[in-house]
Amino acid sequence: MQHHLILRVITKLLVGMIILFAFYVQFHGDFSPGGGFQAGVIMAVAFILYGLVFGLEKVQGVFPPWIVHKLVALGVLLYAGVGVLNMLLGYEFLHYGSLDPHHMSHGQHTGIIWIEAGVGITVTGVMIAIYYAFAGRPPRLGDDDW
Amino acid sequence: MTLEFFLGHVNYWLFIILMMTGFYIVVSRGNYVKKIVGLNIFQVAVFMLYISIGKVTGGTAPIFPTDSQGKIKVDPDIVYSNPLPHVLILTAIVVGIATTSLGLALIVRIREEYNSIEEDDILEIEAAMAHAENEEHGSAMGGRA
Amino acid sequence: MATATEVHHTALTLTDHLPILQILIPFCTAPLIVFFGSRSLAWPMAFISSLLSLIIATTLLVSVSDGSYISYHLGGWAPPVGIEYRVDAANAFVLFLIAATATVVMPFALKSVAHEIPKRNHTLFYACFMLCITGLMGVVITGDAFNVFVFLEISSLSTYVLVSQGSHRDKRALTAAYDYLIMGTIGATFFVIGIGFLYMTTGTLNMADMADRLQGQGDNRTVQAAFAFIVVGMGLKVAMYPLHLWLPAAYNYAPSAVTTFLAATATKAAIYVIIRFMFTVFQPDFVFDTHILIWIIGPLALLAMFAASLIAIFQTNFKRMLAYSSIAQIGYMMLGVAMFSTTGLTATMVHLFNHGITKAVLFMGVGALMLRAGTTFYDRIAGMGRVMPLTGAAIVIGGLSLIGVPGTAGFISKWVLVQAAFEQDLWWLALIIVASSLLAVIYVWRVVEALYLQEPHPDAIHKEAPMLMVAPMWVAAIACLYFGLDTRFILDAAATAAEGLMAGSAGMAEISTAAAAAATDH
Amino acid sequence: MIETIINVILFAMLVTTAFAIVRTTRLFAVVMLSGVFSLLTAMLFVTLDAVDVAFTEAAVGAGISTVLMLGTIALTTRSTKAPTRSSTMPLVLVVLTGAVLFYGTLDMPNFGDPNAPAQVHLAPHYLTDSIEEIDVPNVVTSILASYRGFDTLGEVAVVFTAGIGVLLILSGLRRRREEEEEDEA
Repeated sequence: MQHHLILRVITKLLVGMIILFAFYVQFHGDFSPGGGFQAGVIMAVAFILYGLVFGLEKVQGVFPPWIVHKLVALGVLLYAGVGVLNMLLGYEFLHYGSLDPHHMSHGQHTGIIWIEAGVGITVTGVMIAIYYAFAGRPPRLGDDDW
Repeated sequence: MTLEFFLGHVNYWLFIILMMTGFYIVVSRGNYVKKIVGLNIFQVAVFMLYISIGKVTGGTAPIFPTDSQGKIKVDPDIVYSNPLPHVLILTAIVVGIATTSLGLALIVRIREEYNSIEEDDILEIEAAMAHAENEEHGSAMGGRA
Repeated sequence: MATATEVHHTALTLTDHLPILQILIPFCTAPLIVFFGSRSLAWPMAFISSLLSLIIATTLLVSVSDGSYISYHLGGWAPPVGIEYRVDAANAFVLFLIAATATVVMPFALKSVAHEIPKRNHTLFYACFMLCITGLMGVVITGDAFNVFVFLEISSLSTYVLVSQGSHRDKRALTAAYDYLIMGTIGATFFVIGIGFLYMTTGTLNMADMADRLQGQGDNRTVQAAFAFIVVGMGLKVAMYPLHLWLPAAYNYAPSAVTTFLAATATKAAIYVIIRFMFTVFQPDFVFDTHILIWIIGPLALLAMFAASLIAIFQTNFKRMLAYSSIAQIGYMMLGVAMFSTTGLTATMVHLFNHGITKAVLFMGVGALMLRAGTTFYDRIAGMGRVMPLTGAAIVIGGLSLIGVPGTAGFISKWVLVQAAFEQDLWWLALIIVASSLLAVIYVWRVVEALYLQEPHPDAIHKEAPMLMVAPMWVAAIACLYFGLDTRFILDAAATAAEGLMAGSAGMAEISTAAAAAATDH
Repeated sequence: MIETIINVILFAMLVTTAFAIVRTTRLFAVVMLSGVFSLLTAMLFVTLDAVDVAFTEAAVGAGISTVLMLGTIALTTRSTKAPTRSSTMPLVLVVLTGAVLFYGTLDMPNFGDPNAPAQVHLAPHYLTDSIEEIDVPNVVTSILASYRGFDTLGEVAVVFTAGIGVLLILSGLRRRREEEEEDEA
């Protein structure tokens, strides 16, 4: 897996920018299109691109599979955890208003930020995990067969 | 059929054409990858139908304008399209990609085991397997070994 | 609005949260299993969580047994703005079946899974199993039409994966899973089309609100098309004849524990959804006016009872025979619906439960035979009843219940079904039901013959199955006998459920009374 | 007027792409065309005011699923066989389904009708009360994350299921040093 120099340099630059964009989409979802799901996909694309250019071992060195698997579960737990916290505060499951009972809409904001983070984490993890699973198989077609 | 009725419904009919094209690919093509592509087209066409339910003539995307401090400006003159179908379809798109990725993973494994992803070949292999089993364990018509 | 709720808010107690906990406990178990990633913890966590689900489901069933319903507002948003969970006698009954099956199957799974699936997959397998339970219960408990779709997909996707895990024994599990995935997705998409059409005519997604707004819209062609798509879409999930093509392969090649759980619950949850839409959303009047029950569902149910039973008779494999018998039994349930009476629906609900426990016994028996004989072809399980007396006896009890011999659970449901036929003076229908039971005698006899009247195959391991497999099998077998003798509990619960369904929707009564109360306050 | 013309052109392209997918036997071309189909769909969604959906469809349909399908082709095969079976049965099935769908459209409200039930029942609540109740400018986010937040939790669960499903089918859960040796045991 030794691609062209220019490709590698540009990839390194791009990966940073893609991650930055993912964070923008994640946290600007309240004001413009986007949110946890889209951000997660974009974030995963950064790592997939890195893997395509530098090889599976390299990207798994940066982001080992076992961490990916933990993240996949962590996102779901974070989302459900917000709901459980609402229940502990004496309100319905996912009633974010309970996070700030004196100013319901503030509570809603806090809740939405946390659950969107949960969505983002799980989606990033799952997309990368799926990429690892597919890329870990020996290919049938060589580069010239296309 | 009045012209108004026709113009108000013609895009539903176009969605149906797209849906049925996708559905046709699923039921008529034997290649497993192509079936998944057909399924995607079928689903995406259904999504179009949903999104069109939410459209209001002269409406705009359901995002409120904000002032410089991020406060929402309420402007009664703006007509917004219905955001609910958008939310449903966001969920449905995610469900679609989840199904696609599982289907593709299965295809990869099927290719490894059967050395083909064509329905015809696989049915042939499975028929041979069933035949061999019947030879071994007694014929299917009530005979017993 | 915001301040008002704050002032009057009284903290909810654990009892108020039961409907969501029913889903939340298995739901959270799945990511927790993956998060800890420990093979030794996966099974205990799954088992404890199933047990807790069963306790909650029992509590819910008892608290709605008087015909009332519990409404839980997710996110604190009153329906129809938010999503509502609505537990009444009908779905509490199905929830109980799912939770009970999960709890019984779990101990059985420990040995069976260890035998049939490679070790490295165990952790994720149990996570997937929990997701499947979550999905099925979520489909049943919800009062929101789109939420049904979301949880349906959770259960379907996990089912495809669970079925594919049989590939470590037979590669045909992969194509079975793939075919199921294609048909299941077509079914789900049809269902989504139906919901979309309903949303178009009503502007809401809450089932009770939909029901209110569909009143008097019986000749609306969009509503009629929606009905068709929902019934066909769900019919694919039910494996309603002739939409059953995915079922034999999926049941046959899936790991035994998976087949046991699916056969006892998955199709039942889908039947519940069909009934719920027919009677609560579309209302009994609409369903009656379309004549679909008499002209389509009824005949197809009869066809299923005979065609599938005949195919079952000619099978050479015990597991595959049971799969075809399931298709035939689904015919009985649909026949109860097609009779369109309280007794008919009671028969459906009772059979839902009784067939669930019956098939649980039989498929657990299959799993035990698989462990010792390696396969379930009749010539290979020959004589195993003699070397595995406990397993053999449990299979015989399950078989008798499948036929509907008096004293077993299976008899009760067929008895109620025959009663429903007599109520409408359909004596020929009663004869047909008895005739199709005779077909069951033949296919069950073939199993008994193989198990007891032949010499054991030399390749089989001549040893009783481990206690962890035999015990759950016997719990289910004793349930088959117990519910055949003491019929009060199940019959009462099913009758309450059926009466509630035949009465149509309770509507958004709670909201309107709350609004009325608020109006008088001012 | 411009909008109508754009819509007509988009539809023409969508239908052409779909028909091309039916006929093409090279899988690489099929996958590329399906990516094109998704992009065109995303554009259609923009004209229908669904910007969030368009964004997602572009990222998912044209992005991730194209990548996954290319990966699958690399692991399997690059062309399909010509269909050998008769196409009458599928055609009958499709025409029948299409006919029921068409029948269903006959009583639908006109496209864009501001008085359609979908527009007058719940939508006004979301579009007016969400300002006070949630105070987020993007109403789609309000509904997605709060009013119907439980659906979104279910959606995350679906993604989670797909993730562990693909792992189960293709590789299994690997821990740090634990490798295949013990699988044989």
